[in-house]
Amino acid sequence: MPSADSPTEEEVVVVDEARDALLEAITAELGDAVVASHILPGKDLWVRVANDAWSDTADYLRNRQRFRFFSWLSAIDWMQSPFGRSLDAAVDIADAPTEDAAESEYTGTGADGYTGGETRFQVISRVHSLTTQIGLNLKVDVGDDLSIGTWTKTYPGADWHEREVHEMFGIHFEDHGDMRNLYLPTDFEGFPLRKDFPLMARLVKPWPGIVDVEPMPEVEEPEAGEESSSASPSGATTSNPEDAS
Amino acid sequence: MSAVFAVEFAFWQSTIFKLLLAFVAVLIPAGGTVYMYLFKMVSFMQSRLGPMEAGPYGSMQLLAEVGKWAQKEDIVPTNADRRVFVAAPYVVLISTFLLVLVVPFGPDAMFVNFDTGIFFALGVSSVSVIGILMAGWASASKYSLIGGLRAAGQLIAYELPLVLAVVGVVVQAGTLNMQGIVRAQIDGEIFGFGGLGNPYFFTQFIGLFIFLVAVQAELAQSPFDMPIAESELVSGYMTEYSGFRFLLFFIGEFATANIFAFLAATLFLGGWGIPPFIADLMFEAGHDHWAFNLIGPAVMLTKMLLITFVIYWVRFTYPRFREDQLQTFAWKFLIPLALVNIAVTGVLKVVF
Amino acid sequence: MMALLAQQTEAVIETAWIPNAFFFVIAAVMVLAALKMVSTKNVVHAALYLLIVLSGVAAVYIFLGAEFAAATQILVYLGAIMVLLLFGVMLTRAKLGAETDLDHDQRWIGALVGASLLAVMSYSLWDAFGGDKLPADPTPQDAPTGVKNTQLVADEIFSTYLVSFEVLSVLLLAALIGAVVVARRD
Amino acid sequence: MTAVNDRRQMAYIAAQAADARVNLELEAEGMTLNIGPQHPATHGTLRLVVQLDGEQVIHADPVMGYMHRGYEKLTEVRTYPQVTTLINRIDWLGSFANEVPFILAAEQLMGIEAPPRAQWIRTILFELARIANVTLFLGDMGVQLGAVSPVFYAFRDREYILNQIESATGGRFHPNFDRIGGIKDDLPAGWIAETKSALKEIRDFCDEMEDLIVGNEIYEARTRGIGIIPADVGLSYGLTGANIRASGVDWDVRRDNPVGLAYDQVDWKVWTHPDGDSFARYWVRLQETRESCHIVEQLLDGLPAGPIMTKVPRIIKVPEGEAYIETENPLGVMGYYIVSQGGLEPFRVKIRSASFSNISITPWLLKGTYVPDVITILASLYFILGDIDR
Repeated sequence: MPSADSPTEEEVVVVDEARDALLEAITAELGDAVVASHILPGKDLWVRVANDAWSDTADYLRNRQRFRFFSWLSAIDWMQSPFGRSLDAAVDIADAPTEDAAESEYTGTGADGYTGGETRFQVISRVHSLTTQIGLNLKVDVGDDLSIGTWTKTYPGADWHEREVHEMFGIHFEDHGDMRNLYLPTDFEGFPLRKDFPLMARLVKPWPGIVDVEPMPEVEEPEAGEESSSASPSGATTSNPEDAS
Repeated sequence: MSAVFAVEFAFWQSTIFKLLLAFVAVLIPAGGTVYMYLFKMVSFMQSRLGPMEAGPYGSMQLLAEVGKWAQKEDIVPTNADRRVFVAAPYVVLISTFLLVLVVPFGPDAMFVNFDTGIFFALGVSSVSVIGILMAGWASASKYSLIGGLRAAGQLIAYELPLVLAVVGVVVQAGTLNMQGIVRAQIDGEIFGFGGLGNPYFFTQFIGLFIFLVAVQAELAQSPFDMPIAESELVSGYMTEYSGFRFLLFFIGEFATANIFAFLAATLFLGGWGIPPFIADLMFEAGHDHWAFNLIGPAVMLTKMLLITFVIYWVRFTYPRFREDQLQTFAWKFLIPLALVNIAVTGVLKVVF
Repeated sequence: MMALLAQQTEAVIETAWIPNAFFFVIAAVMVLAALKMVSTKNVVHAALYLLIVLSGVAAVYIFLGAEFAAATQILVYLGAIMVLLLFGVMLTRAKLGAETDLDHDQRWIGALVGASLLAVMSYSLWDAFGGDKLPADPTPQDAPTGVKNTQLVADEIFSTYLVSFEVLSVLLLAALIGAVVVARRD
Repeated sequence: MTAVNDRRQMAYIAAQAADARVNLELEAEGMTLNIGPQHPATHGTLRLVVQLDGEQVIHADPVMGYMHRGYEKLTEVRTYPQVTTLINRIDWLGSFANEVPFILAAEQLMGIEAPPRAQWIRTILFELARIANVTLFLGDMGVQLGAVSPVFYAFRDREYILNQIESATGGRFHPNFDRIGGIKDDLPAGWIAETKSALKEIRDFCDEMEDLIVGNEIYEARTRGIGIIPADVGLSYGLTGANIRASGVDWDVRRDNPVGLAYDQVDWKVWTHPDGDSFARYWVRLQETRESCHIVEQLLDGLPAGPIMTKVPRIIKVPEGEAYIETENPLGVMGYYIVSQGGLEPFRVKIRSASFSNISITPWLLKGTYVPDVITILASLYFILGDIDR
């Protein structure tokens, strides 16, 4: 496990001066907020920051270090899958550990990737500097309250990425303001990319497309797009009798 | 018509006869141009074969398509205003059939000889807007509504250049009568030479250009197909129509293109007439010979095919304008140009 | 109908009952459409009924041999005014189906006004043309030979009624400018 | 980008926003239009909920997920070689390009490198995938603007490239040809000459499109000044590829970070355009297609001999570690972040797909535009649904 603040211990032969300098600058600015870091010389740079400094880090990187390009933001669930190797192994669904149980069980696996981590969930993001052509992977631990600051104030493009993380991992981004589901149906239960979410979705919950499991909805669910100007309810009721005749 | 056969028909006989002929005059050219241009010419332009299976070179494809449409389920959307929805395609068709009434196909081969034939034609051409608005509103679909409104805005804007383009011809011919306009072109002279007559193509080429552009907009064809706008509004006011009703719209669209081409041929290409020196060689009476009631339709068909070729050529070549660009084009370019054209025509008419 | 007109201009008097029959059919349709227009609960339907009435008027013009007036009727009323009306009604998001607030208490006053108008007009028309018969040939008797109906209209407009014609033009122009001024935002 | 340009764009955007605001104040009542999920302009099943005032867009909200296939989850239960089959389907028009960054990331974790010949062939196929993908865009843009013919030419000429991809890999759309440590097979005999003649057709096609579309007045009127993306905004939304190069950003992963591919071996140019509007995006893609032909021709000429596979174990186990590799895919930058815990399967794969970020700018970009421009902008951003929903 690479350890904090002293990446030079890890270096074998190659010294990556640009990334070293960058890391020094970041450490100087953020101070204790930089929990750990890791350099693959000539390839990549990882920095783990403290949870409460997450939003400030983005602000600093964009506005002071010219990391103008926001690449992506996602999360990792470090828990080992309770379902064995292929996830769809013959585990009785009724016996499958519930979410809360799994969460409390997590004690760290000892294999938390570069820069380590203390919690089950880590949010990871990547920004890129066009002036130096250096990409920077940022990690942050997400505590038990599963909440973290948003990046949307700094990088508007983080909006959708954070929404995706929210629906896939259940991590809440404070001050994001619009944490609707991006991909999944609004009433979807569970967080698919968590390791304890079995890859048997169609067995556990009926697939919404199966007609004979679920009755067809009688009234369309009210959505933003449903407000119709020309098709009013009164219009529907008056034209129905004509259709029947 | 009856003069051809030297037999006097009773009123009801000639009415039925004319009714049948109106169907022929609308449907046969429509089918022909759809096959020739919409199927084959466009396929050639887009480096593909087009229909090949139904009949030799796919010539029966249109019949197959009509059969397909005719047997499709007749869908009326639940929220639609049923009666208006059903009536809309017929209103569009009525406009088409009223248009063909005043087109002269020969010295006597004409449905009605109105004094103010071209005025009548321009008047009834605007009726189709009402059908389109009805279709757009009654479909209870937002795409249809936007399409209908776009169509109305566009058709109102392009009515004006259409009329103004015709005014030049009317000034030159000195009559609103379609037959009179054809006669004026046949009897006309270019600098004292009457061998070719005087098709207004030579003097009113600006008018012809404006007329064709306005026709393109009236027909909602590319580059003015915003009301239909496949990639934006799916099919605009036609979105919710299927089966037979769609077929009616389809006929309305392509038949109207042909009839506008007939009108353009009459106004600018000498109508059913051929160059007078040829006519004089053929018959002693020239264009007054009764045989022109039979030659005339063929001549008109040829000229119509020429003009529809241009219409379809443009249709499948250009991208479409935006709505505001279309209005700008109409009001800032076409209408001033048409006004200048009228002024110049008037001055020249007085001078010569 | 068009064919009928051609027939009529050939002055075949024996078949004069045909235009009469057609006239009554058209008149009946027009009256029915007019009644439906004021009683329907849908704005667009009202506009469409009005459309039927106006096209009926155009048809009647054709029966009277005034094809220029008929074409003008179609071009102006159907092609322009009604399209604008429908355009406006649809832009303001006319609802499909019936609307309840189209009805109000003043309809009896309206009916009264309509009825009195009908009475006044019927009386004055009856008083002026009571016993007259329509001529079989619609071209006025005192017109010079070879001059058609349309030409007569044109001659009248630009000679006898020139001043009123010009006044009307100025009025329309003023209305146009007024509309532009009202519609402009800035 | 020059300062003058910057100011002009900002002024335009400010005017757009002000317009939208004015109308919002005047008419609170608007119309909500659902563009999609089944709509010709959305290349699949993207749904765009737009609030309209007349034809002006007050608010646009893309809704996706109609094609979400959960690849990030599925990769966790598949071995590394199995994953390439899946990720072929992300951007289905340029399939081969999807495999490359994943394979490169896995190779980086394993500490191996493909032999030069494999790298060159990878690059060739990568560029052919780009050509096959972008030619369709070049024609399709015409269709979105109402000119139906160009797309038929695109389909016709794309066929030449697809045939070459097929004869080399056996698959027209989903080659699944890339392997950890190299590629599956060597090129067939005579392939190089055939490919060169196919590239000629593509060059002709590009000239044709320049004639038909770029040179068309209506096309210019419809695209110039429409959907302007300032470079800074584009970057913070994560726009990549031709979309950001059309805003004047001189950044191409192929040139700036050519990991494991042979781009640094040949002479080529990165095209940019200062305007940042829809026209610029089309123009840049057109030039890039030509440049791709240029790259492939050079690569074909200088193709080195040698093995096409390096030594890899029969059963591929990737050592513990994390790697992120991105490449310049036809739609933009595509990257795979692989977390391995030493097993047969990746522990976590984050797929950074280009279209997802490219489309995330639409709510900002569409505000204040008109419905026809919505279509122009969507078409010029060029997205593929599989690349958004993954």
